[in-house]
Amino acid sequence: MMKKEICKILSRTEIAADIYELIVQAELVREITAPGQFVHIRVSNHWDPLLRRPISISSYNPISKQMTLIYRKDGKGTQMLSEMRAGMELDILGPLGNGFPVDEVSAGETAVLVGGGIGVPPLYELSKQLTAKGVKVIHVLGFQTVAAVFYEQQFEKYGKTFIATVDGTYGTKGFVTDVLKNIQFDCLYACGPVPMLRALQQGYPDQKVFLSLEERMGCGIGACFACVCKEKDDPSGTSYKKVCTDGPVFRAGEVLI
Amino acid sequence: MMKKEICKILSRTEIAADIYELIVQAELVREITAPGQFVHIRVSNHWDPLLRRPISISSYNPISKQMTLIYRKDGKGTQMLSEMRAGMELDILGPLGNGFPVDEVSAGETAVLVGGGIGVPPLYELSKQLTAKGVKVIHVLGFQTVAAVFYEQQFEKYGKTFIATVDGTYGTKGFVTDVLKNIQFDCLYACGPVPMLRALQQGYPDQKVFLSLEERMGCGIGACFACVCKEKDDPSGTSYKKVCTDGPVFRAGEVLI
Amino acid sequence: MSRLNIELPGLKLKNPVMPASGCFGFGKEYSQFYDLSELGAIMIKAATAEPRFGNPTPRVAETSSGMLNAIGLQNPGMKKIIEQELPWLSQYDVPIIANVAGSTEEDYVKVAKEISIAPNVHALELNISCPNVKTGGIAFGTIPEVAKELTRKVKQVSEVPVYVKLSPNVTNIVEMAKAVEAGGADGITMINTLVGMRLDLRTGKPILANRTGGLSGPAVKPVAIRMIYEVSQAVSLPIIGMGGIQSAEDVIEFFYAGASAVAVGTANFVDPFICPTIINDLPELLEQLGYEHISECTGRSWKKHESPAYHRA
Amino acid sequence: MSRLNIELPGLKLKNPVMPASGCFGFGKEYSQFYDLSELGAIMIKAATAEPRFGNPTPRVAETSSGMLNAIGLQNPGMKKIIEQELPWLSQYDVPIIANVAGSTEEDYVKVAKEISIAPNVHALELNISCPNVKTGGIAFGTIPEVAKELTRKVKQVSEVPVYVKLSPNVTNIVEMAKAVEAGGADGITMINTLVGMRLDLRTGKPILANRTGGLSGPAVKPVAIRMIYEVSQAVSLPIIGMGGIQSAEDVIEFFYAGASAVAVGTANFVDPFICPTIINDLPELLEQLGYEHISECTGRSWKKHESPAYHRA
Ligand SMILES: Cc1cc2nc3c(=O)[nH]c(=O)nc-3n(C[C@H](O)[C@H](O)[C@H](O)COP(=O)(O)OP(=O)(O)OC[C@H]3O[C@@H](n4cnc5c(N)ncnc54)[C@H](O)[C@@H]3O)c2cc1C
Ligand SMILES: Cc1cc2nc3c(=O)[nH]c(=O)nc-3n(C[C@H](O)[C@H](O)[C@H](O)COP(=O)(O)OP(=O)(O)OC[C@H]3O[C@@H](n4cnc5c(N)ncnc54)[C@H](O)[C@@H]3O)c2cc1C
Ligand SMILES: Cc1cc2nc3c(=O)[nH]c(=O)nc-3n(C[C@H](O)[C@H](O)[C@H](O)COP(=O)(O)O)c2cc1C
Ligand SMILES: Cc1cc2nc3c(=O)[nH]c(=O)nc-3n(C[C@H](O)[C@H](O)[C@H](O)COP(=O)(O)O)c2cc1C
Ligand code: FES
Ligand code: FES
Repeated sequence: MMKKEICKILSRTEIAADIYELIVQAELVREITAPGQFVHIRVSNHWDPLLRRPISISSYNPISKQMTLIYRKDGKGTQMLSEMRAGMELDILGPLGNGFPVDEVSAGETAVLVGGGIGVPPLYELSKQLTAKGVKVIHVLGFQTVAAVFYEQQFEKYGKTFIATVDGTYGTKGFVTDVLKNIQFDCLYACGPVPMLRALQQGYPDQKVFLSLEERMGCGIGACFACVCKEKDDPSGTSYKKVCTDGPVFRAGEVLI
Repeated sequence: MMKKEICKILSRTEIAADIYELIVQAELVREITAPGQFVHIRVSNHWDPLLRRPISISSYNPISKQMTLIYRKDGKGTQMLSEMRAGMELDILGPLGNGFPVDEVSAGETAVLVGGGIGVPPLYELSKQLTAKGVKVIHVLGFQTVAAVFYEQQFEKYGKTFIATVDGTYGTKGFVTDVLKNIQFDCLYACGPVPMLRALQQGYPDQKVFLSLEERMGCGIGACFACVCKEKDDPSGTSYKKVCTDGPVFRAGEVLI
Repeated sequence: MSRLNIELPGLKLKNPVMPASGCFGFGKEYSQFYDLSELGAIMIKAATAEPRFGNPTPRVAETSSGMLNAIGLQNPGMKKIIEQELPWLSQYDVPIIANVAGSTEEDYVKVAKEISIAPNVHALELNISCPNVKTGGIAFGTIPEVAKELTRKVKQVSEVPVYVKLSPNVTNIVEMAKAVEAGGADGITMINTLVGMRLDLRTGKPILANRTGGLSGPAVKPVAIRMIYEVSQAVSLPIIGMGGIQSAEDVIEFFYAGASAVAVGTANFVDPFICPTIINDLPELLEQLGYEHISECTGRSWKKHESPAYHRA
Repeated sequence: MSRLNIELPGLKLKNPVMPASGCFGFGKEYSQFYDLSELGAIMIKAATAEPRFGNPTPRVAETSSGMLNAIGLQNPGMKKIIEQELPWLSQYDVPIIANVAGSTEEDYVKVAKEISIAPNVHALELNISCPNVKTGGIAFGTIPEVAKELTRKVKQVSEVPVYVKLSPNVTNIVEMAKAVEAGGADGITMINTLVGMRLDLRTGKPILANRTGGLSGPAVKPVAIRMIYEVSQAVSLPIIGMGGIQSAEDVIEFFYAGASAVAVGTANFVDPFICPTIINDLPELLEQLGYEHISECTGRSWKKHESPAYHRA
């Protein structure tokens, strides 16, 4: 069950250039059912900026009722979010959407987790949960440049971690797809920019691939139809999925991207 | 010279029901030339609420570069102002306008200072300055109810202080004009709601009376013509005074109120 | 005694607060937060004769104190709405106002006829003002003669009272209101969204795939208030007001302007509890302001009237 | 090399940023903050044939991310403006655009003729769109034929190029733009304010003494962008864009929409340094976005074009 809750900020840390980690205490953490779900955050008590901001849950602990969110300071809303401090309150709606299916790989099999930029955070909890059930996990994380790299050590704890940077200032120069060429896997999970997701969908047509999509949102709960995408192979042309409630994670090929 | 300055808040205290005292450190304090001038405050870094809020300077010290503002928490802007804390920064434009003429009374003469509600604050500095030059000062301060009364002790230090409350919960029951009936004076200075100012203007046609007006403002510096009032006895009908730059203090009879 | 019950053509409302069309789907999502029977009514998402996918994404963009949307009337078509959504909603004790849209006069008439028969549909809202639909849509809302004719045709077939939703994108809103009154409308709902646009700083291109979109939210409130003020003085139809409402204070302002009920749109996205919160806040606010019933507020901005109770006291 | 210099009919601008009419008086107040020669131009307060007091107060009210004003064209009359304000302004190296208003065609013609002779007046801005003036004013801005005629008449007498300021309170802004183009306008300025209203919660009455007022500020920006986008594709006149600008980013968005220069109104009240701040921020922003000159941004939202420099690099 999703909740709208005034949550307490426990800490806020800049972990890379303009990348912030926010740890929040909230009852709604107990409602999280899978890695890859997200929350919808009201960044101010006022009505400007108006809309909530969708942010993935990066990791969570239902016992301590804490969750970690990682976001990039970019526009007006995330700017304001970056000014928040420990002790302040935050109006959060969540957990929302359907996360990554952890059941799709078994102990002993190999999963590769592919993240691009601010698509990296939700993979962290996924990696934790897969590792816990005995899946071998490999991470392939892409960033623009060395200053934007975050959580490398954290991911390393759970499995081999390859970093690619577009400008070559760290790790492999180029895209995650360049690194992926040499990796075998049973299941691929990805979150990141659309061109990356599209390349993965096309690159592995016969393998198990799960993609977390991004779309501009209004309500975040399925009411406004802002975030729809078309189903693949739909003769009527009117069938659709909502990223906020049917996604954000889809099996590759399920929807047009 | 007015300045636009990012000032430091030294303290913020609730001194009566919804009445806050804000002490601010600012270079622009050295530019203040008379009690009754005001500042124009931007209550947020964002563009909503949009307009600055005009608030009178209640007292100031050019040496320590500190000034005190007293305001009532009411609408959106003053609400946000009431949430500010010591150490925060505040964008202030000022000092603005022309204050009360202290020269209009001489040592030994009697001045009566009449304030209504949030019109009381600027009289405090006036009282200080008049007392300093040897003028005998009497205060007549009106409030809605006992919970709204503030600064009685502070005013008492400088001269006899009468309080009137509309509901009679403190001091004389009724209006400042009721108290005034029994007071003789050489000069009267007043700040408060328009009906009060109008009553004073009509009640003392032959005496020296100075009134501080309020009007909704845009720019606060004379550019937008939001705050004009008509001059009295103007045959053309087009002459005017601006409350922000020609006022807020006018000699009674100078403008139509 | 309730301070909030209101009667309008076809509608007996517990209170005058309802979610606006397109901002509440068919209620299912919000039913996870509260009992929909608390609402005065529900304006459901636009129904068209055939299912519609709507516009490509991105479909929303944010603006200062507002948002743009270009959903493009996505909906499952009237058949599915009548067979699935309305029956589901009938579990709640709340009247439904069905929003009717189309590209041609025939479309409107067809949908109006079918959907007005549904047992829990107590009124229609004729959406002649959706700015996001290319084919014809907007013309219905900007040419008085066309709006009048459409209203007349729909009235002929509708089993329930017909409210016409006005577009604010016109030079003369009063003329439009008079036209739909002449066409036989039972009420007016206003305002729909203002046509607006945002461009992406990096690409220079519109953020919305549809390029333009409809502006809603607090930013448009002063325009809505002005138009309701004008229209309520010019016609004798009741008005359901909307445009940027986010608090009980806003509701009173809409009543003062001339509304007899209100709808809340965009604010649902910001706070899913906004409708029950407002409904809950209203009685105390009315008490403070000295009104015994919210209907006393309607048109106070222009009516000559006695002082409210607390001034009299 | 400057990235910001712009040439428009009658105007050689160091940069394309100027204060909007009515939001900067005749410059004196802002000259206390910075050197007015830094500005691209100055649009001075509306001039009418005779002195005008304007509307009663209150004249301003705040709205979400916006404000309403109903100043009512208060000004000292063209004679005083020509004899006192313009000569004072001539100490600065900055072209003046004189805003011309009136209640009748004759008024406009009279003011245009006289004021266009002043040496530092490089262009006129024909204010056919002030929503706060009862007598006639708004009709000039909402009826294409009337606007065209007025433009023609003023062009006949003006010594300098004439820009016509369009009202956003119309169903079809393109039609208005085409009309003034046909009337011989040299350029368009847009948008003036949207008509809006706010009511006092306690009294139920309008906050503004004039009841309605003109909405300006960030709230109206998406409407301005949309209208400039439409008009710039339909006419071949340069557009000076305005409506809610408060940053260099906003300026670029107006250029993308189709503007060739911009004016900043309401934001001057919030931050008296806003114009020089924006002018100062623009070169770096252009650099970041990969433009060698700001003129490359004009109309990018709809023009087919090559990628900006940094994409090419
Ligand atoms: C399901 C989901 C999960 C996400 N998880 C994360 C995360 O974990 N960390 C993170 O940094 N970002 C994440 N994003 C992207 C994040 O939502 C945007 O970066 C953020 O909303 C931008 O807000 P702003 O205030 O910086 O920008 P503004 O430009 O001020 O935003 C204006 C409007 O556009 C929307 N918007 C702008 N960019 C995007 C975008 N890329 N995707 C969706 N909406 C956008 C905003 O939500 C807002 O409504 C996620 C997006 C989705 C849909
Ligand atoms: C010269 C001058 C000096 C003032 N000094 C003081 C003071 O020392 N202490 C104090 O508490 N108040 C003072 N006021 C009144 C104060 O400016 C208003 O109470 C305040 O602006 C209200 O803002 P808000 O955010 O509470 O209300 P909102 O309703 O959110 O304000 C909306 C808009 O209306 C304006 N407004 C609302 N009420 C008034 C009003 N009474 N006068 C002028 N503008 C108004 C606001 O400035 C703002 O632009 C003074 C006003 C003036 C003109
Ligand atoms: C996402 C969205 C979808 C909308 N869809 C419809 C619609 O289908 N039919 C309609 O008549 N109005 C539609 N509207 C307009 C609203 O019903 C309402 O008139 C408008 O948004 C103003 O109210 P608000 O500011 O409270 O949102 C929609 C508005 C939004 C924001
Ligand atoms: C207080 C005020 C006074 C104005 N006076 C005039 C005027 O005299 N003539 C005119 O053409 N426009 C006038 N305008 C409109 C502005 O020039 C501008 O078109 C509008 O405010 C939109 O820009 P903004 O959002 O940047 O303020 C006025 C606007 C304001 C806020
Ligand atoms: S964001 Fe509203 S339906 Fe998905
Ligand atoms: S507030 Fe702008 S002139 Fe006084």
